[in-house]
Amino acid sequence: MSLDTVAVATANPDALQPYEQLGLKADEYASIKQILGRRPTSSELAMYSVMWSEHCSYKSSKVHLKQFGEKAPHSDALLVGIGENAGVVDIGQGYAVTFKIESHNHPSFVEPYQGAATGVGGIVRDILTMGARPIAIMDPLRFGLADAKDTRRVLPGIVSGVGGYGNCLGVPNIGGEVVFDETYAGNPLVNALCVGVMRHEDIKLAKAHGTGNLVVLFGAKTGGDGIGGVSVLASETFNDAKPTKRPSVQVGDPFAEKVLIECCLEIFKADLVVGIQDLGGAGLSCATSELASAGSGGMEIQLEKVPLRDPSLSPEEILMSESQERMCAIVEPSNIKHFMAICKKWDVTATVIGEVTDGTNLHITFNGELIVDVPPRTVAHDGPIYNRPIEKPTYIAERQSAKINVPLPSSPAEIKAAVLTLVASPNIADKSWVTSQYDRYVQGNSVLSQPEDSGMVRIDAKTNLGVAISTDVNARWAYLDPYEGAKLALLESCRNIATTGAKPLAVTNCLNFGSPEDPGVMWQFAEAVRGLADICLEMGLPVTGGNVSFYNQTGSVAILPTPVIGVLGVIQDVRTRTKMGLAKSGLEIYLLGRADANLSGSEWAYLHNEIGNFAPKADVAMETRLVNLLLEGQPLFESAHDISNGGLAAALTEIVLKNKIGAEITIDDVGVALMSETPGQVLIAVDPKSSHELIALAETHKIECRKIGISGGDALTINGAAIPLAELSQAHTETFPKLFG
Amino acid sequence: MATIVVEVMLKPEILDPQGQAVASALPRLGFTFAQSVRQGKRFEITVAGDPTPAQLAEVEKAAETLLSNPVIETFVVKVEK
Amino acid sequence: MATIVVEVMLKPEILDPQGQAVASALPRLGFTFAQSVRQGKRFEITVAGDPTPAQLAEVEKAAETLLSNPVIETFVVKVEK
Amino acid sequence: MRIGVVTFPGSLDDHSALRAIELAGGEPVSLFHGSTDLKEVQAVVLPGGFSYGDYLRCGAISRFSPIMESIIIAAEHGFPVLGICNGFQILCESHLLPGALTRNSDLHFICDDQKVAVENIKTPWTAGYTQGQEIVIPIKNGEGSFQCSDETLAELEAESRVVLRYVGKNPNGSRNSIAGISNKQGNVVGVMPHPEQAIEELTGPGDEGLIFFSSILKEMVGR
Ligand SMILES: Nc1ncnc2c1ncn2[C@@H]1O[C@H](COP(=O)(O)OP(=O)(O)O)[C@@H](O)[C@H]1O
Ligand SMILES: [Mg+2]
Repeated sequence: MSLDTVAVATANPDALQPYEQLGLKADEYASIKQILGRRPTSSELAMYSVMWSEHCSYKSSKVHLKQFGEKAPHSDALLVGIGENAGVVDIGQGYAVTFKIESHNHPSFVEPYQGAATGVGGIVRDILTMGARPIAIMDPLRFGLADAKDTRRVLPGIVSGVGGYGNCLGVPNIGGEVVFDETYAGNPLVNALCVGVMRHEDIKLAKAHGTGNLVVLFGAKTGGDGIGGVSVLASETFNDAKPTKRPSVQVGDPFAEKVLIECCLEIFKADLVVGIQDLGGAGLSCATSELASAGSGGMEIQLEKVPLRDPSLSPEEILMSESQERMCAIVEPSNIKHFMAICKKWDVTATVIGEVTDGTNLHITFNGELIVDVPPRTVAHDGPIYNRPIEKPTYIAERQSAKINVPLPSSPAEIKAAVLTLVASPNIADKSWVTSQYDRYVQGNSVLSQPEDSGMVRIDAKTNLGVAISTDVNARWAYLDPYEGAKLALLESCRNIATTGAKPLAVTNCLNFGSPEDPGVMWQFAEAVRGLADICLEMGLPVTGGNVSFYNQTGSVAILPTPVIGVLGVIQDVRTRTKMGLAKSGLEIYLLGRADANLSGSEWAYLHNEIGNFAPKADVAMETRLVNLLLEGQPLFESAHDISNGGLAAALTEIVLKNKIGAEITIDDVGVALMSETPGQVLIAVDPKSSHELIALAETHKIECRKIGISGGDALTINGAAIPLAELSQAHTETFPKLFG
Repeated sequence: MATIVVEVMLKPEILDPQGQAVASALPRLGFTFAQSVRQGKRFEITVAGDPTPAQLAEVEKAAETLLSNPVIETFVVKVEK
Repeated sequence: MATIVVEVMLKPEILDPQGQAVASALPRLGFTFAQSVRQGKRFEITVAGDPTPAQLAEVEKAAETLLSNPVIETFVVKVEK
Repeated sequence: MRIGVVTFPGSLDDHSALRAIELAGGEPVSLFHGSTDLKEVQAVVLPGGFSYGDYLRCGAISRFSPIMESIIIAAEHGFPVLGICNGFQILCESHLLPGALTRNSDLHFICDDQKVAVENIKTPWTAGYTQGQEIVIPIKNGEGSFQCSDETLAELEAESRVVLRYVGKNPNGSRNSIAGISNKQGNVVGVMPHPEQAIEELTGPGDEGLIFFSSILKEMVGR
């Protein structure tokens, strides 16, 4: 078999190459030629094509994402910012926390179980790569309509994939979202967030420094996973047209990842790596070019040393393989023996595949022949940048002139019927059919998990320092107004964090959108990014990293713009956290904030086939005061619960059902109060003795605060409409088992 | 009464962590015969009387839609006794 | 190179929720052929050359100690060319 | 009082078990599957997790690890062993306990706060409970359905070797709602629910699981 070496490429400058099949545009191909001063070898072409893809190069989003840097608020907490595998923040006491959210949307549609599983595996490796022990997972999910046939295939598969991988890994799942909307049919969203913790001094970076240092590939063997497109090279370049069989789906091996985690942590503890990078999208191409370009540039790789699961792989395919559960480390020669011994202890395959050189280029040889000779920066960072056309879609004006007409309950009979309908709807219904498939207890530090407002884990069992995380977005608001929608998502996340008693510290995000080639979608994207950057600056929160997922659309119909925002908060003493469930009878229930009559984007409107006209406007000043009130008032609260999806009606249902303690509620303008989802509302329960303190505090912070009821009894009674808890519970809990078995 | 057997295996190119776990456990227990191990599923379906061609066609269809995941698996249908 | 197959099934008296789930899913999909379904495992072990009687005895031993749990399962060893 | 916790490749709840021993006042000792050395511990816990990925059958591969050779011999001579979840599965695979743990009847992994009754307080691991005491501790497993032959079941019941039994709805199809059993002598106990995840109010459904660990410490003082 003839290799397309650098020498061959130089000798045959005009050989035809299938760059279009690999997704490269003619001008992109031309600029590769210009960079190299010759045509690329097929291996080089493979590397550039995948590293310059939307997924790896962020070519459509980069011009927008740079606002996160330009508008970045000053933050003393930020230890590692955007650009590394995950951002790192200082949470005090010498601890650093790293967290990030990523998407695995399309693979999860093709094969729900494995797609979701490998999505979890990928984000966990990103966190591990920073030197951290993964301590929590969250999984914001979006699906097509709950009763659609394909949702019955996709949802159970995705849920058991998230659980199957995470449970086996021993990382607790402490939160997430399950949302249904018809636009996600064919485009389910699987976003996965992971949090990790380490000591400051243990932070690791993806850098290849030090001439003579060794490049070690360790973890699973390399198979033909995820190289579908690249197989074309094998058949085009070599004339034996028979394409080999390559897997269409990547299969995760959580056990391999679990031992890889333990192995890495032991290696980190012994301080044996100079730099480290996980192998994710674009596999070795990405890892070697990123490591080299972040270092001094020179690296030499002997590709034939890569341990293979499938011996028929061509060099191009080895470079591209996205086999899971692999890592690449830079190790000083004096440490290699120790490194290998730890790998052996954990039965992890490890192989020296090359070394760092004092050159400027990444050289890859295959059985002694030079097949790649590139400046690594040109592969990893100098990809094309597009300023794609942007145009405000016409639906915006249409929506804004739409009249919406949603009936609101007012009589006791109407109230009861409306509440029971709402809380049984798939978006509001109890999600324990999903969450009971996830281990929330493992590691023994889960202080809060679903269905609380945020997940919370203890970091230090002696000092009780902890972190809280919440992910949110109301994509219907983002649809009506992506700028406000992104802002509101961040504010909701912050409110969730503060409701449980933690102080918001840093932000990650996963921007799920349709095709960037659609100017309307690009407008949604640009607006959402602008909104997020603005709100982060206003709230003084740094964006530490994130992920962009484009092309979530079927034909010309894009998903609702879905900028999932994750906020991380810190709590000095997790024992003081506030839970959502009413803790006992006789507590006074207060409502902070006030609902207005705008039902746009609410679940109640959605149930009446309305989406509305204008999203609410983000009120940063008010939300900041509210967060401060929540943090200051925490010692007073017996329980607290943020009001979001499903409004007060859903929030009341959740707080009474948690501990099966009812409540008697009286509220004016009851229909709006129950069903509107106006941001900035929180339910608080306090002991009657503390009520004047709460009222005084609310006055200080200029937050409206009304007593709306008292806890107790075995019904939720709203303005005389008594709903027995048993009936409420049945409506709330039977939806998922009925739908999904 | 007869038994129709459906054997479902992962496609050869698909990673099989279960088979791998067995393959690496065997030598630890002193068994050296295996070059590789793949693990799959076996369904034994009891049907009344001798299976008719129409029934077998149905089983094929069930194997393709329910018993196996055609994205990652292959299957074989056999009649026993 | 030959393939030795080990088929492992739950003993008939042991509850088989997976087989049951298949049995009750089939009629929902319009398949009416099954009286009952049991689900088991199938191991395909690749060995170098034709398996010797000694090798087969080894496989029997591995099947008994590792590949199956005699408390709840039975197994059969077969050679496939 | 030195109590060991074995880490197999894929063990997950080993750190929680070590912490439970410490909270109960014992000296936790970490043991590694690859060595036969029991490091002079006086009792041992096989923790929860997915050892070897649970790929073949839960516990089937771990059962053959070097540390299990030592534990099997010791257990036959009265050495106290507690297997939790995956540890219970390993004990069944090792034939230190009868029966087997199979797929949950609804085929799902289940993580839930589970009420169980302590029905045998003669074991060194449960001596601190009162007979019939109902406690809430987490279950979290995919294969927790206890199955055995009719004879074994009759024997377990007749000899009062059912240590824990699910209260209320049987979560997984276990025979007679069995959640935990002991061997004849009572020194080897296997339970599917996780007492080590219920050792403090803050992070568990309660702290009623801690008594497993305080029990063994108290029992060992007597020896
Ligand atoms: N929406 C976003 N917001 C902030 N940072 C982002 C966003 N999307 C991507 N990034 C950052 O850009 C960098 C892209 O690097 P890359 O290694 O390609 O990420 P990934 O590991 O997701 O493939 C990462 O640091 C990532 O956190
Ligand atoms: Mg990465």
